[in-house]
Amino acid sequence: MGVKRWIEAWPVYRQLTGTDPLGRGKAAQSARSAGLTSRTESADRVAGSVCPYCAVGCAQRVFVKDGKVVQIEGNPDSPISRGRLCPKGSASKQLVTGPQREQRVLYRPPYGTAWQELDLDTAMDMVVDRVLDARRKGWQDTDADGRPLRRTMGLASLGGATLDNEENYLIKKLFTALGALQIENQARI
Amino acid sequence: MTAENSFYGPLADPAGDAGHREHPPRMGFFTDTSVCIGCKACEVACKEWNGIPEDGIDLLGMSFDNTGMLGASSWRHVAFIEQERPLGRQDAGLAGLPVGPSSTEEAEEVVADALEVARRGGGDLGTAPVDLGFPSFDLPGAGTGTETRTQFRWLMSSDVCKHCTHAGCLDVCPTGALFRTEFGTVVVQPDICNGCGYCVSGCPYGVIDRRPDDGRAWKCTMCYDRLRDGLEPACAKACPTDSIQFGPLDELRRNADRRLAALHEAGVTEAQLYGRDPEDGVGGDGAFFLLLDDPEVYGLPPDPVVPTRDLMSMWKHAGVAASALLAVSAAVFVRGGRR
Amino acid sequence: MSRDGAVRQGRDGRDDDGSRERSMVPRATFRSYYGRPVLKPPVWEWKIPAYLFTGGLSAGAALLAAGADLTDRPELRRTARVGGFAALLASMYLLVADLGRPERFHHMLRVAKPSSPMSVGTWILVAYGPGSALAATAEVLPAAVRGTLPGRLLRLAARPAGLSAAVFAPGVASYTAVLLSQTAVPAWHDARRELPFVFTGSAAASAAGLGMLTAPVAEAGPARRLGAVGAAAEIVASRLIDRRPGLVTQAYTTGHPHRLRKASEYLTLGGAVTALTLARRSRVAAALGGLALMAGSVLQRFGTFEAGVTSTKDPSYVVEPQRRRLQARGEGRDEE
Amino acid sequence: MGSNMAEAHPVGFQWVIEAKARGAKVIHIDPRFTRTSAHADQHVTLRAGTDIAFLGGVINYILTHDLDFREYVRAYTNAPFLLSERYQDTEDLDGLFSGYDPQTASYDASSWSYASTPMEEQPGHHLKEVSAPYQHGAGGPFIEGAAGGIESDPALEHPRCVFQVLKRHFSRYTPEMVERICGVPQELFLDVCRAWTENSGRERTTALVYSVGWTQHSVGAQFIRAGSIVQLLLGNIGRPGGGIFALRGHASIQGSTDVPTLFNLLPGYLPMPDTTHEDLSTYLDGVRGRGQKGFWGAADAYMVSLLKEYWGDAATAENDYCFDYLPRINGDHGTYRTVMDMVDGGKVFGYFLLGQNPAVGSAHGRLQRLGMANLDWLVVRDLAMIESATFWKDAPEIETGEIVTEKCRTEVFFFPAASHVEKAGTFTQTQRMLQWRDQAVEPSGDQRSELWFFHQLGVRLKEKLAGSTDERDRPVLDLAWDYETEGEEPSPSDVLRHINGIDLNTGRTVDGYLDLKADGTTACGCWIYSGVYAGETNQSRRRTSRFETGPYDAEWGWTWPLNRRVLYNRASADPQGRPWSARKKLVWWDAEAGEWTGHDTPDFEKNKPPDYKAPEGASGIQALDGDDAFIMMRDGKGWLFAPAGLADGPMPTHYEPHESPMRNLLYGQQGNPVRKVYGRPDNPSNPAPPEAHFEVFPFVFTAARLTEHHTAGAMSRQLPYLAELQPELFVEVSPELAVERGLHHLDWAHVITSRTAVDARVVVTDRMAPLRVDGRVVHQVWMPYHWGQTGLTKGDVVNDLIGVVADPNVFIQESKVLTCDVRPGRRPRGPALLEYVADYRRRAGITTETGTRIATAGGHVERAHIESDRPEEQS
Repeated sequence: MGVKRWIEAWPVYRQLTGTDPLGRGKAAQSARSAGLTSRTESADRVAGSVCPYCAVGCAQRVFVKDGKVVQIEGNPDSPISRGRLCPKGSASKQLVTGPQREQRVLYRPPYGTAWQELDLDTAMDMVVDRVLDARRKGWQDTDADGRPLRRTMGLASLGGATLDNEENYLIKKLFTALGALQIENQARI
Repeated sequence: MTAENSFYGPLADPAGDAGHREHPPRMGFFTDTSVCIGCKACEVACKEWNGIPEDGIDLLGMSFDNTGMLGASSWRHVAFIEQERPLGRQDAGLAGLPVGPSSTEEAEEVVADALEVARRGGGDLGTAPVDLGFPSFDLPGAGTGTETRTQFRWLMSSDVCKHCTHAGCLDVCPTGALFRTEFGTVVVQPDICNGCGYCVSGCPYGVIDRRPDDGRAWKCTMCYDRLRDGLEPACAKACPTDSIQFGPLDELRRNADRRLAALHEAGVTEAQLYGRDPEDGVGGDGAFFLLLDDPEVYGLPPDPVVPTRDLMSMWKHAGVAASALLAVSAAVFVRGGRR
Repeated sequence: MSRDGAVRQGRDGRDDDGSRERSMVPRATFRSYYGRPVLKPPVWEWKIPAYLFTGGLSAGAALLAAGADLTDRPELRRTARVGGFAALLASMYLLVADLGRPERFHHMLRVAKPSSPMSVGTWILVAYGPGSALAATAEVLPAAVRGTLPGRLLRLAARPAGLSAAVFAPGVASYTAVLLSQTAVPAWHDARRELPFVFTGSAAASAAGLGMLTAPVAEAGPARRLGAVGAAAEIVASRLIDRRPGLVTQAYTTGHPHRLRKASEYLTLGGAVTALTLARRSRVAAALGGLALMAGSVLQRFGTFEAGVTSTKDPSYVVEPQRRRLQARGEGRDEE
Repeated sequence: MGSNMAEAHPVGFQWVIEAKARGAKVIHIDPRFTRTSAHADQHVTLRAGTDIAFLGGVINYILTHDLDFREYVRAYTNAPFLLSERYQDTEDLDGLFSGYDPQTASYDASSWSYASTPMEEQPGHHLKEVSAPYQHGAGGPFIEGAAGGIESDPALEHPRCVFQVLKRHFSRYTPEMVERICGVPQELFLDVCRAWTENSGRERTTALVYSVGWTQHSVGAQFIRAGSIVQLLLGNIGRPGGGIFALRGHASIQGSTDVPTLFNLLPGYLPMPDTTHEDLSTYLDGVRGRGQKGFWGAADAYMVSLLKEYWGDAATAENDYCFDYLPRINGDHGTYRTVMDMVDGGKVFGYFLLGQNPAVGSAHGRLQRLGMANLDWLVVRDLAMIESATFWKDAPEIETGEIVTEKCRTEVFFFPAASHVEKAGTFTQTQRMLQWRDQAVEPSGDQRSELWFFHQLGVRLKEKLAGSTDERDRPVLDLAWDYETEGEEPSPSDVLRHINGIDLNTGRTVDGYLDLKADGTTACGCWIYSGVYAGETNQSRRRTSRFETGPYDAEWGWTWPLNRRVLYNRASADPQGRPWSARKKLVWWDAEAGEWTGHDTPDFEKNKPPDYKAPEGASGIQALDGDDAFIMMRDGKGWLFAPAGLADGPMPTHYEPHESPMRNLLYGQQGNPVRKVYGRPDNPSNPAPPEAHFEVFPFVFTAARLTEHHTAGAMSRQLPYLAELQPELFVEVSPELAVERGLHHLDWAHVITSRTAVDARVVVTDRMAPLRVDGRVVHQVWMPYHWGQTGLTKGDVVNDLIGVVADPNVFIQESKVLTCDVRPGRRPRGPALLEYVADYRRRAGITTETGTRIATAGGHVERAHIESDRPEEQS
């Protein structure tokens, strides 16, 4: 039985008995090739997304399997991009899954010569303290004429233009409440 | 199901010839280089889908081409050609500018000279890193000092495996790793290939190559896995301007004929189809092109022929030689007789 | 200088100093993509031309051994059988070691493809190998085994085995020519008519050289004659290649391949002349002549191989003939 | 013009290719031949920074040949309006407009107003300092009393009417002058004029595309104004196939201005209050003006709703909806000013970099790094390690000894960020379309979204300050911060709901900004985005396939305002509401139904008939007539002449770039007389005529992107598939310049400015061509700017070559044109580099004052505007 199957799987046998005597097609196909499917078909789910590079706003489909991104490609339904992507958009999977992605909070103390790892929670608290400190040091209540300023010049921020609207909204809202003015964005660059 | 033209000549149904019954229509690429914007999305989309390794971060000086050639790790390659001639009725706006002679030839010389001393003469481009170093040569643009350039065009073209009707690589493969699929395409099966390297020399286009650290031969599969699920190949899917069109070959050929006529009408008389003709030396390409200059300008052979064309003749000569050897071997003993 | 920028400015041909010997055609006469090759140079390195030699040697030796067996020349038979099998073993090693994935060498047996000379060659070797092995084993049986039943059976089988090897040997000697010719490599493909004769001649000459080297003068007469005839065939066929019209011939007639093949020709010629003269009397001369023939064969294989590699690295060898062909066809059409 | 669309927006370029296949003619006007030019029917090589001279020539061509779309111009632009008698043109003042003050290098714009809507005189200095024009955004500045009817001459013949003023202003922009200034041969220029005008009118429209090739100039805003004037004159605004397309460079850079993280703006282009705004009503008066037309009339509803969203229940009518909680601006607080303050020390203590890499990506990278090295602390949030986080160990200044790791005090926090697939949210793309991204996977390790980070920061700050009695902490404590969360992660869709706006009586989302109230019953984070969550449905998440919708694909994403795809599309119909032509119909008046209808959402009140005349005394929306197509403008018209709102003149005027090898051939005034200069030792300028020694930096330099990389490279240089496609920094030179300077293809060269020198490989190419400018040959040099000292491919930082000088309207730096020298071989390394550049400065006689004597009209070179003159921050 086993031998029979083995013989039948032998391409030479298939050449002699099948439709492909020259052994250049059907007979030479391996079991792996015969069972091949695309990995997008076997994905667990597909998320609708948008390319993070330029501002054309090409629609992307993000294929996910076992909690990992296995493919990112254009969404043909989009009236903007019609499913197409440029080289950067096409490299999106590498962008999000590549080894260049940092995983841990890193900390460089004053005068330090190397990065240290830092716990996220601790780092957040340290930033809170520093924000309040810088805010206090740069605080201005009024100008020379006594007109209210109610602001701090001790803090600044520069955001990239790949931030979501919701994120920008919270950034501006929080900083404004803190009295921080120098909240800027790539949009001015 | 071998046909009369199994090895050479027009062959209507290569998949059927390879034993596939009730197969889908032959699928192919039509690359219309007249709308290629040289963005290289095809190269990246291909690499992302097929998980192909990076093949050298080297500046080549071939205009914006830093891939150089198709190879084991570059299954799409965008060529860039700067030329001192007009594109159809395009006006490059050089008239009246204080320009001297063109530099395109000198730039080509610099690259060509550097390639000559590379290990595989540049044939490793697309497969392995090629560092051209920092050549220093005669002053570029020196020319004879009298001419001024008045015309210019910049051609871009995405090259790919041709998936020939008669594929040299497939014919010579001794393991059956290379096979013709039900779509009429030519694919290497990585679970089979033992890296004999024969296909590399069998290809008249210089497409397939062996990956040094991996030992196996690799080339475009026309995304065989995607095709099986009814998807289009990654490069065609990504191509922003639809320069790379994918579909049933018959349909693509009709599109190409229309496009060619339209371009000729629009004054782009230099447009020509390449690999479209089923009567050519490889029986027509499954991936064919609309070019704006002669094929060799893009690094393509002008009139490729599948080596298998001469199969019978070669074996005939070998047979004569073998017979002669046998005869002579016998003869040298006959004269001496038994000792 | 043409307006379209495609035709390069003329430049001097390269001097023949070995390092920069390409571009026999000034780039002015053809167009290319930055002078980059159109084809991929073969990925094969020294192991393949070495195999071309050992394979030919083994095949020629098998023929010599069979003849010696039938004409009762035991020393020649013994050394040819053993030498031929040793060469076959070397061939096997070279072939497997040259694979990118040596552990998959057996995939060669998956298919039997008439379109693939390598597949055909594999099956020829499969047919050839056992005979060669059996015959050689019979020669080297230790005395202790010779008398046993298996030993006796083996010695009985040696002649049919040797003859079977001899039957397949011409195939082994000649298929490699098709192997090289059925490629897009211009120098190999263009020489497809001559190459089988070069290779079989070279196989005969090398095997004869082995016979001259290892067998006593008295028994080596056929080897000497075979050497002379083989050498003559090799040299004539090789010269025919050099005289082929067209650009591609330059891959053979210039540079490193040219020097290898010139040296090969001298050695082969010398070996042949020795075979017909001094080797008939002097064992030393016979040995030297034999070595010369073998060395000539080695250099012939490397020279041919290198010519092929050279012809892939320079786009002119691809573009120029094809362009000319297209032009001829175009003119033909015009006349119709 | 000013855009390399095929390379910077390849997928968008498919529509150009498609248009071309359908017969459209494509013209590319750019300093070099790019992948865009390769597909253009005509390429025009232009000297970088001379676009206004070129466009001024086009305007002059249109006006002298009467080729404007007269009916459109008369009905929809301010061409007929009469200007004040006090107005004086550049024709009269050698390149200056009336109202210029050389002391402050600013304009009092009051004389630019319409004759019937006079403005009070106002020193320009204040406006310039706060980037006031930018604050007006889409709204335009106020014109007192515009609603009351403006004195006009429908015949367009009155010498003081805008049309005639325009004609006179541009009369010296002749084809000869275009050739002399831009280096564009006259015939070529006239070809463009003919093609543009012949393809515009009733039956045809022409689209104009620009990118940062226009914005990054010291006259950038006026470049765009010039383009707008051409398009208005030819009737190409608000019509299908027409328009001006600003192709923006980043996934949500449009969103970053709509929902701004910019110092002078609040969401929806509401201005940030300044010290003159005593209370909400004075602020609103400033925004709404008095007696003005248009939708800014409802600014009270927008602002009060914003304050309600910010401070929730704490914001009441009694406390002016917490208007006092807003910090006030009183000067330039832009990013470059801030960085200089960092360098100077003692002013800025902490800095957040959120997905931004100024060490490579901002002009004058050196200044950026020196600033960062002089902070108390720095927080960097990014996907991968970037140069701005590692400057303390590998900045170029380490090699020169200017930064010493062990002596650098800045404390640096690096937080890994979540990528676009690891969080949900909206990007706003270049055509104002919001598109929602679903979350595909969870971020790993410490990677978090900005949303998480700032929400957490807010939560922790509130905890920390809880119980504080300090009045300054009230805005934080009262801040409405109760967004829905899942665990620690705030819900982005809930944030978007709040941006959309919520009816506080029902708790449901409002359907659009028309629903917003000024009485505190609605809360809305960004009024222009109102409608994105109409009907409690995330409209930005709509993905109805293009195969299933009409030509305007109205069910894919959501475009502000109110899903209108073409702004001001009322102008696609004639004054009577009929399409200008059947070919070009988009929106029209359906008299039977009594409403505007068409393929797009009409950008007009739905039921206001075309012949509607606003009643006397009306203001705001009510004051718009039926043919006031430009509904956001204070007079309802498209502006050929900007009677207010711009810092540097009511009409575009050709000024030479800050650094130029040329004297201005049109006027005595050399450069933009109002440009922002920062005369500081660490920000030297190359000299430009009439200053001496400009020949030390003889070549024009410009920089831009490559398709294969992304801005500062953090998202591309680290990726093997992109790095291998453009593996090294290079400099493109023409064969002519290569001969002149002895440069070899693929060899090394270095480019030098008064700031620094950078190495690059040479690419000699026919794509670069020298120009003949006023009889002289001018060479241009181009470099991509994506490289820095980390990543798979490394190189010098091109932005280090660039100094800081800015457009006075928007404070965007002039990084698209400067002057330089190019030399073969590599630059000196280490401290020798500093000496090498200093030597160049010596030879060029550069001091802090170089380039800061910006007023040069009338042959008088006025005083230098150097840093020490800057009015001190009052505190």
